[in-house]
Amino acid sequence: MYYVELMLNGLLIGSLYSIVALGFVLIYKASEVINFAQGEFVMFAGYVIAFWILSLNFHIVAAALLALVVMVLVGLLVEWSVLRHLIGRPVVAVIMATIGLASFLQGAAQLLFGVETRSVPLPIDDYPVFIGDLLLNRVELVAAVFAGLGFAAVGWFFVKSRYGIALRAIADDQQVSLAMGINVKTFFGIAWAIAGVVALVGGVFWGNASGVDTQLALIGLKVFPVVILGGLDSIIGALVAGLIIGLVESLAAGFLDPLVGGGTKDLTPYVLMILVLMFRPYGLFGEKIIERV
Amino acid sequence: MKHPKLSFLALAGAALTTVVTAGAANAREFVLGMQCDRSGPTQVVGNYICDGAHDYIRLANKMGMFGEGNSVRNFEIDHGYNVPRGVEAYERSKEAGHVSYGLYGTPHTYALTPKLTSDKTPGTSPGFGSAGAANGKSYPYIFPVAATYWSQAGAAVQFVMDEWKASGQSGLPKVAYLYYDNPAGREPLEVLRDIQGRVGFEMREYAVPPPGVDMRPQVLDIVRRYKADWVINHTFGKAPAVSIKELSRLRFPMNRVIGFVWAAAEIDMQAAGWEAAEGYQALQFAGVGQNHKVIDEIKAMYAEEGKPPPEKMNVSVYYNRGVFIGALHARAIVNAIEAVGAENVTGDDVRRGFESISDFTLGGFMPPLNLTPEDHEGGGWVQVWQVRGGQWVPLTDWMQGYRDVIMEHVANAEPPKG
Amino acid sequence: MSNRLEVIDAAKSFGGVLALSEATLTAESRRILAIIGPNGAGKTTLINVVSGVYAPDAGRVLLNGTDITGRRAFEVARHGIARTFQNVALFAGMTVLDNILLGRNMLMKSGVLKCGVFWGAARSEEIEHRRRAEEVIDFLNITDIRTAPAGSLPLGLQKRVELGRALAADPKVLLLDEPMGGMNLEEKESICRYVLDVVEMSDTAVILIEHDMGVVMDISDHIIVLDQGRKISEGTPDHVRNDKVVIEAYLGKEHAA
Amino acid sequence: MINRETGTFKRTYAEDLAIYRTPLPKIAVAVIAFVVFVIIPWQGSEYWLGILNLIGIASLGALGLNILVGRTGQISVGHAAFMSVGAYTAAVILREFPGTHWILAMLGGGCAAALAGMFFGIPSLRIKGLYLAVSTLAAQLIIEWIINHWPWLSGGAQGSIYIQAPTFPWIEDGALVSRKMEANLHYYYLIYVVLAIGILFALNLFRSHLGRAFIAVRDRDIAAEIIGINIFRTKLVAFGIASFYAGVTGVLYTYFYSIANFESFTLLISIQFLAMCIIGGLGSILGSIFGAIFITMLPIVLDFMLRGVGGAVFGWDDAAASAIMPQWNLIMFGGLIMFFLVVEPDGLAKMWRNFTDYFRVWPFPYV
Repeated sequence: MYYVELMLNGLLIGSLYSIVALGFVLIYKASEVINFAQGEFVMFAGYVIAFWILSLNFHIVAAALLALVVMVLVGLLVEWSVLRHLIGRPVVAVIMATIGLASFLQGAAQLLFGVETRSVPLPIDDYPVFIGDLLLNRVELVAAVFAGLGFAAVGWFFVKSRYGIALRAIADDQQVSLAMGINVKTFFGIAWAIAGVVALVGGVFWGNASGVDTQLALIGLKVFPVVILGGLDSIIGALVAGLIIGLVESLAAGFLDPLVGGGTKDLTPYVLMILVLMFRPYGLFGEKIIERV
Repeated sequence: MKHPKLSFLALAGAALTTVVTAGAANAREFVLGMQCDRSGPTQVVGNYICDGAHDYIRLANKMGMFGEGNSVRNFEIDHGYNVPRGVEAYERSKEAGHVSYGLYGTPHTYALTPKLTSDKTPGTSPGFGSAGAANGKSYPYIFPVAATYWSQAGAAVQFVMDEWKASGQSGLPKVAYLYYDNPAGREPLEVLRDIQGRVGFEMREYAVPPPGVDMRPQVLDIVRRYKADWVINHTFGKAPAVSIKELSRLRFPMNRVIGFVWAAAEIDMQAAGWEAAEGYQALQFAGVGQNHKVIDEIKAMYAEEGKPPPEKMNVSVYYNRGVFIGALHARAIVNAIEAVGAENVTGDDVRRGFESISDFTLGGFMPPLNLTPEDHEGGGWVQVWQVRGGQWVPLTDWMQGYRDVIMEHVANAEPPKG
Repeated sequence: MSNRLEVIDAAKSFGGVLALSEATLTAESRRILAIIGPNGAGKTTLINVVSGVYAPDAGRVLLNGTDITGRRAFEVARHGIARTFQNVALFAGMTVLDNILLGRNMLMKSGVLKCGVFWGAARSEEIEHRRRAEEVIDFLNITDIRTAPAGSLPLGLQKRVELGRALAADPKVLLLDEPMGGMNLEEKESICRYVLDVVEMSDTAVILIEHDMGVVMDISDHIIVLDQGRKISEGTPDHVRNDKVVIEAYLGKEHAA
Repeated sequence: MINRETGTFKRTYAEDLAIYRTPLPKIAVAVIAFVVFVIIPWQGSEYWLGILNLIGIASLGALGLNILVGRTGQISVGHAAFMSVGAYTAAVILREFPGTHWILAMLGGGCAAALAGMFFGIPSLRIKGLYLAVSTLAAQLIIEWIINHWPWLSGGAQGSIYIQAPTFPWIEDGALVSRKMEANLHYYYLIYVVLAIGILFALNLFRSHLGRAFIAVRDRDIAAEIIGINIFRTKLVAFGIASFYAGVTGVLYTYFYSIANFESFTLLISIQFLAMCIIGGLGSILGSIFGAIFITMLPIVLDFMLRGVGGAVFGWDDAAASAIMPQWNLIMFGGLIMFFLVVEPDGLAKMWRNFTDYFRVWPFPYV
């Protein structure tokens, strides 16, 4: 029973990893940028919504809408001011730019909102739900629903909407898309804006779970094994891998920790990731890059 | 090593020369070097502690504590919890002529221990660094000055045992030790295991790997499988808030949780929610809250300057620790001045100044601190405070626990070679 | 010593699409073997199978009797098979000289330590191989551009440099994948001369893929015609020129009549 | 004339293989060596020597990483972990075999790190690009975890091992004695001699066949394989060399701090080294040094400037400056990195080259 509980809770946490990973994958899909500042995005979103709720006493819905606007603007601003200029540059340069961005956002968040830790209050009862003897968390159930909605919305966007199809075309071949009259830069902006919105979902729930301060950005470290395991350019990969990692982490803490006498929860996802990569170099769902001579 | 100094950068040279500003004749500005983390992973702690130290030093200067015309400059440099930068910060304040040094962070304390020793400058590491440094013979220039992790472990177990007895339950409690899986988190393990072996209670260890933003599996195990009676919580950073939140969600009674000194601040409760934390207990090595003479004096100083008291004062756990650190350095410097005269004070004199601090309480703000050449910890006193109605209230008097066991470990602490 | 490369019944398919089947050929020293065929006929696939880029699904590749089927590409190269690429694969940032030296890289044996110390063994090895590289540079008449970055050169020169890189390896078999693509007549003629010189002056067997029929007919000793992965004709230039099947493949049925 | 190559006057291949083929750089190197090894130690204060020591150690580490990232094109986010492998190996050697000479311990640390690096380079057989980059992140976490949980290796719960200060021969009263390194000056010579050897080694490597193979693998790996380069072996060699540099870097940190402590080699430090390579200039030796200087000096210079400006303009005292500076520091640090990448993607080394090229082609504006 304990292990079933462990696994269920692992899956719930995993869905929260997925939603952070989603923003990461979106940006990569559109512009092949590895965003090392994804964690900082989540942190910044947490600060913003906490600011509206705590400092200005807005209702949670109003606060979320306002935060949404802010995060879209932040996403657009980042793309416009920095990433746009790095199109076609070596991968490492882009990685480094996002590391710089991470530092910038850390400093800016502190300067704008203060160093204090705050919590995002949610109108959800803290008391867990019991299904039989199984214990589940209300907040996380709600979060999982939001994560699912997020994935569904993004999935719909990519498959059905005009903009999504254009984004996919860009991901396929930037040159051809340019020739087809698609304004690539606009769409990079859109991708960053969506990533900002997705970060908000992560910011609300992670900010509620562990409080908002600059340390919230560390959630970004959790994202790497998820996106690599799932495949950098796969939305469904982010979802599945997030759940897998949540599960594996939970089981590692339950089984392995007592055996080795140390915390293995953060390590096992990475080990699993490397093992999978040795057999599937582009992750579980990632698109294989075919090289020609 | 007396080379004529030629600065490579005009900028740096200019900045360095401003460091050594002479006041009136014979008046001396003592440099108190401090490093701080205000931009790295422990910034939520550093920003409060370091401000507290600044305010106390300012107060001491204003009160003329260091004698006619003399003053102390608190030369603080942020290192962002990055060791090379911490070493640079130390070198810079050494260049500025510091006589005493405030360390920040366990790895920095390790990296700078040999340097402090060879430079004969006393450095304080309250609540972090090596517990073995309580042994003044092995670590002559390192002053933990507050209860080390070993002393905290002893006191925490003592508190658990006392409460268990008071609750009238039979047998011995099942204890869960929830710890941050880094050297600082593991340091109390040897002492805890030793005490557990001697007392005979049941204990399980739960490691939380950094950064500890999620610890559901561990907490589930503690509450639902192991069914612990007591939790000893030795976590840092985000982990204390997360642990409190998780434990309270599973309805673990908060008055069966005791936190170490870095899982004990208002900001952690704020992040977890004060209601969730109701009943939570934690160890403190300095006074909490604002009902202290010294805090009133700092407020008065601000009022005199026509400013409101600093907001950071509200996170009193950390702010007050900063005041505590500042006060100890000031005290040691005053002792050194009394011993050899202001113009002669060196780092070594300040070390002796630290070692001659006795029965220092700052008006009940601190445990009765007695530092000696042998004991650089000052007794390892802590006080248990509890969250009640959205604030910290004291639960016990200043206390120690299993002092004999801990002193055995301290005596066996290996001196740093080198 | 004469060299001999044999491909026996090689086959390769990609995701169910047959790119090559039952390909058999023999290349020998002092002879130029040309492979022709329309686009998508499987010429480059054949070369890729020989040089180890793809492992064949079936069949064997023998070099002087040694089975090298399915070996990794760098091992095949070390056995003495060098090639050029349809789309030039020079290292654009490196100088012409360094590119040509890279052809001899696999012959250099100094380990990390020797390379790092350089003086002594690594240096004399470098000088020895440098001498051969300079010979190739002289042979190809590119002395004046030897310190230019390869990427800055016009396509014709790049193709020549790539030929130089392959020659620098002193190969037993030289695979040329459209060495004259995109060149004008004059450039084509000069490349032809170099290829003929190579065949004449060394033991190298040459396999040539080329679209320019005139060139192929003029310089090759033996021609193989591929279409849709199969060999449809083989023989001397005269034989192939008049083969109905070939004309059909190239121009369609009505012209064959 | 002394800095220009007009035509080819070399008579032997050996002459053409020289590192510096015109007189001016030779003179410049001699001058730099004189400044580094005579003038600076003679004139420098303890503080500046301390800073230079940190820069020197960082330069060596960045140089090693640049061989891997810049030259061979394999992104590594785990460089600092290999430093800790070197650091602990040396410390354990000195602890278990107390008579061992510190130079041997240093080489041992380098070799152990090289082995570890090659082990974690094995995934490069199949994994490429960004996927590999994240795999090296795994190396960082795995190595940290192992050190953290292996008390014999890490020296107990504290995860740190104090070491004896290295010694050097010294003449005192006419007799040869062995002295402990104490002052920054002593470490200065140690660090900069090692750095000089490291630079020379890298320069030699770059003009050998291995150096060419690195670039070939970076630029076109498939073509490189077809012309006979064993890509996997080349990558492993690059991982090994880079990690050897990292290991020695870790040992130098250990000697300089007198303690091996893995918390000095976190992911943050790995990222900082990556930043040094990218900001300095990928694949460039000079760039590695520029990057190390930039990353080490930036917080210090910002600190000086903000303190100065804040004091002059806003009347900040130490307390006020301390409270506000770190945030500006973060912002400016991140901002400058982004600015540099947008303005000069090839790094500081390229800026320097633009500057020197101006004189090389003088009196013409361009070649």
